[in-house]
Amino acid sequence: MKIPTTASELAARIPDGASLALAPDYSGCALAVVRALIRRPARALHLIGVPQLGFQADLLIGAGCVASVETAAVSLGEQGPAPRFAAAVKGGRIAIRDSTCPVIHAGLQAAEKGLPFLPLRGILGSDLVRHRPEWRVIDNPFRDPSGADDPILLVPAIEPEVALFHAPRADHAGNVWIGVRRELMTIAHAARTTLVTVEEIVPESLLAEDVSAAGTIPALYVSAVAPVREGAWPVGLRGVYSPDLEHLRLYAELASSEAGFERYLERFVLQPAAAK
Amino acid sequence: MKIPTTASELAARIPDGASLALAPDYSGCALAVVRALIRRPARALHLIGVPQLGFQADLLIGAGCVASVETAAVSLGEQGPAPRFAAAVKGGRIAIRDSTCPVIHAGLQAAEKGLPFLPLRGILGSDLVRHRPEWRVIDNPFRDPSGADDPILLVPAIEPEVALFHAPRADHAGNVWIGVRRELMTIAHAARTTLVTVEEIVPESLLAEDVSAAGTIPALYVSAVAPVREGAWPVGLRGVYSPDLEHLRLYAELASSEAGFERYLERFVLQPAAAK
Amino acid sequence: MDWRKEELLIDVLACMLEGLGHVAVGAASPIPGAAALLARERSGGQLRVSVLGSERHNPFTDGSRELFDCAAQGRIDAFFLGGGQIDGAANINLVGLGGYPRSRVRWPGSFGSAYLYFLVPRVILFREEHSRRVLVQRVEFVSAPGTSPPEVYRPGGAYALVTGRASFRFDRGRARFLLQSVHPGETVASILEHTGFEFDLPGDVAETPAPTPATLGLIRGPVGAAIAETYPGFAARVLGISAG
Amino acid sequence: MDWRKEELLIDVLACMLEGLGHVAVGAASPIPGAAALLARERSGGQLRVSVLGSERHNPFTDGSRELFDCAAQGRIDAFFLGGGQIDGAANINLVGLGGYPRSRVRWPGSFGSAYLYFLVPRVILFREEHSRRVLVQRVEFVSAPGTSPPEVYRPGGAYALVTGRASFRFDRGRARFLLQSVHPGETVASILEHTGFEFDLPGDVAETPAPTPATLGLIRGPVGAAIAETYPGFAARVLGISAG
Repeated sequence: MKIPTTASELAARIPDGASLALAPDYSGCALAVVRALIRRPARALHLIGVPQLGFQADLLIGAGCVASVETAAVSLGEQGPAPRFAAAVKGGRIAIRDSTCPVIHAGLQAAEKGLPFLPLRGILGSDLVRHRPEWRVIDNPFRDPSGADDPILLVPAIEPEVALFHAPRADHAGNVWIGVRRELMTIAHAARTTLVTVEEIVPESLLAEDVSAAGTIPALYVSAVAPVREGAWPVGLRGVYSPDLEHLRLYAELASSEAGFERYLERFVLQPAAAK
Repeated sequence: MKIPTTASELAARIPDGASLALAPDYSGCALAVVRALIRRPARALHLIGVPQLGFQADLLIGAGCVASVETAAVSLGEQGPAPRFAAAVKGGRIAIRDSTCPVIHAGLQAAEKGLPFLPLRGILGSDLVRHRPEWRVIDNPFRDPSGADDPILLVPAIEPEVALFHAPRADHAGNVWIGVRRELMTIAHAARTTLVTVEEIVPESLLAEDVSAAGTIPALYVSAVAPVREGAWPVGLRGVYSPDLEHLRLYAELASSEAGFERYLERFVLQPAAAK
Repeated sequence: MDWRKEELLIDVLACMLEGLGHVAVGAASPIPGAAALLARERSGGQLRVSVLGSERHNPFTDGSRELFDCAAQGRIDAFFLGGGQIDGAANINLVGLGGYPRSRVRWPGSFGSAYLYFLVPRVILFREEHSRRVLVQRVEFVSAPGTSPPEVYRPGGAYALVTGRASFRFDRGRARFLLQSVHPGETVASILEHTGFEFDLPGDVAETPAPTPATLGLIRGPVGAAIAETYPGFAARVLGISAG
Repeated sequence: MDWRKEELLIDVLACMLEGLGHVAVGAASPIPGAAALLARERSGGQLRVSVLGSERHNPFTDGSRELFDCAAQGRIDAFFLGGGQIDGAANINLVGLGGYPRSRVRWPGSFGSAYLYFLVPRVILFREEHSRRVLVQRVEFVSAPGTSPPEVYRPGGAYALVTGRASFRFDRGRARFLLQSVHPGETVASILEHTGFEFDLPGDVAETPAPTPATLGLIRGPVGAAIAETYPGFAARVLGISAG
């Protein structure tokens, strides 16, 4: 593993057409890499929301980088619905594979365990099941054989080709501290390639003491790490800095139209010096 | 939740006949409670190894507290095989439900997810499967229908009535820090009642900062906490104190005979003042 | 004492949490969040409240799957769900309108609704807008069904529907709502006018009681201070409280 | 240069790890542990070694299930298994002798063998005692089977068997061991005498080469220092090294 590398080099490791697991705004978003993908421009990405998506997905979708989205939701949270996502669905420009949070968690855990599927309670009778023919319903093999039927959903493993996220810190060996954002550990386990930006690279090993090790993804699962200060701007990084609400409001406003979104891209993405 | 309580009060919350999830020697063993169970004496416990068992199980089995053991192994590690376990199996005094580590992890994760079962790769063809009629083999519903059969094992949920372990610290709200010993979090999620002894109760909330929260079981899953200094003696507590190898060697020597084990009990368990 | 509509709704929702052990509230839900915190105040701290958008009031340490596992373990007694559309059988639509998958109007998506609706015993549907646009005869997309056939494992389900105009209880056996009370300023006629689905009417429909001064004191005091951390905009706009 | 039997075995096992990316070693396995660390030294640090009993050399942070998940993800290239009994089809018995479940001789149990044997590509069987008591015609209890029918998902399996007397390679297609080399002091005849199962003999059986002075320097130097943390007794007794 090459440490440190740069956001651009991480972007270069995400091929067009890749399936890309991304976290919601509250978790860890590697936005410097996302902007580099847009500048390339990346094409035909398959986004996987873990379990939902926010700002970064709307940006990638609006910029035409995305072919499909598998997610429990796409939303800008307090800033309202995700305008480029809604427009792309309406225009038929992306394929949407609607899911629900626990199905995505179960699919990723199946991949983490090298399993073809996991079972899951609930969900039966939702139209999600009608539109996802790859989900199966079986009769629970463990039900009392003299009792009533007990239908249960099985969902297939979700194996992202690439997991991409931002975290507070890594060490020189490539161990990455994610604290309580444990879904990032799950995708690092489940994905073939895991690319991470961090606020800083610290000198001491994060595995040396259990206090830090408890929140650390071992380097074993990490393909490359790039230090990027404020790398989650503008959505913020839990415990480190807050979302830039003014910027996110500006985004929501501009992105409500195609032309406004183009102005946003021009000003904040395509001119990298202006990105912050 | 009553905090703090005592080891004896925790033992009183484990009824005779309960299924009791216990960790191996390297994880977190609440030995003060185990000794209190022997003094009571507890009877007909069903031990669940997470995923295997060591000193504390041999002690409970030797003392006649145990009706059955579901585990991947019982061993004293560097001190050799578990003599009272082997003698109890040979004498037909306990029922042994042999398992393998990942089946126990899967069973506990099924309980954690409120599921009747989880699938698992491997294991087929092991005699374990022959002796566990409650395990099922199905044809993978996600295999290519035009391809060959793909048998896969399903194992039922393991829902312990009680999880019992020792950890470095808790706070006054009942949050418990377990660091990287994450199997303790899984059993706290899976069990109906979770009883914990800790080295100390700290004044600040363990959830206040992500650095400590990352290794913390929330109080939501914790039924009672008792502070017990050196509560994992003699098997040790990772990062806090080492195993008392001299004592463990003495145990292995004495426990190799019924009479020697009785002498051990008399000296180190039944006289609580002598316990250390 | 003057009160705002939001304060009434916080009070109504909080009353539905009385005596429970643990309520979880999703992100971007300031009124349910405030209701949960009000119920906790009233319980003397006995009610455990997990606010998902919060760094301070969210106890989970096992990643975003923990909420769902926790619900499946039976450790969450109540949860709130909304809906772009809600129908008379308590089906909810969080996906969109005008065809699927190429929806003319696309909403964020189903989030965890299709799971939590099955596993949390007391799911309270909350939508401030009460109109024939939202409360429809039949949702266009079922993100999560209001009821299930008897063979489907479902310890949870809808308990009530609270809107800006009224409160309904849900009868799971009959798969129908029963009007429980109309908020001050509304009448049975106005509810019928603005509701797109059929529902049952009791002999006598009460008016939702206005929040008492004691309740308003809690909402504007400790509840507001706690909610300001997660929903600073809401606390400032509605309760006149700025984050500490 | 003088060498001990344990040093020869460490060398033999280490050679089987050449070119791999990640080897995991179970608790209470000092010789395989030392072999993995020797292979890491030789690889210039390219080989990742996870020693499960170790606080320092165990990188896992997701609890004791992580080893198994990691293997299922295809991230572990080699693992060591032992056996109270090992038979000629590479079946292993870690459970006991003389009936089941009420065994006359009861061993600890199967640990993770029934899983890792299926999922780790290169499983090396290691047992120092080479006798007809251990290497049997047919194990009494199959903790983990040596081979599986073609329809069973099994990316992993047995690669070799190393004992205190010899090294065998395992042919998965034929489900038989092939004698690879006899350790110094042994002959084909002595191996046949002490082995309870049939195995294949190559035309010419080599003698296991003794460890070179360079290898012994590594074992007694950096490897010994590292292994002393996890297996202090072994390091002191065999390598004359005390924990730092």
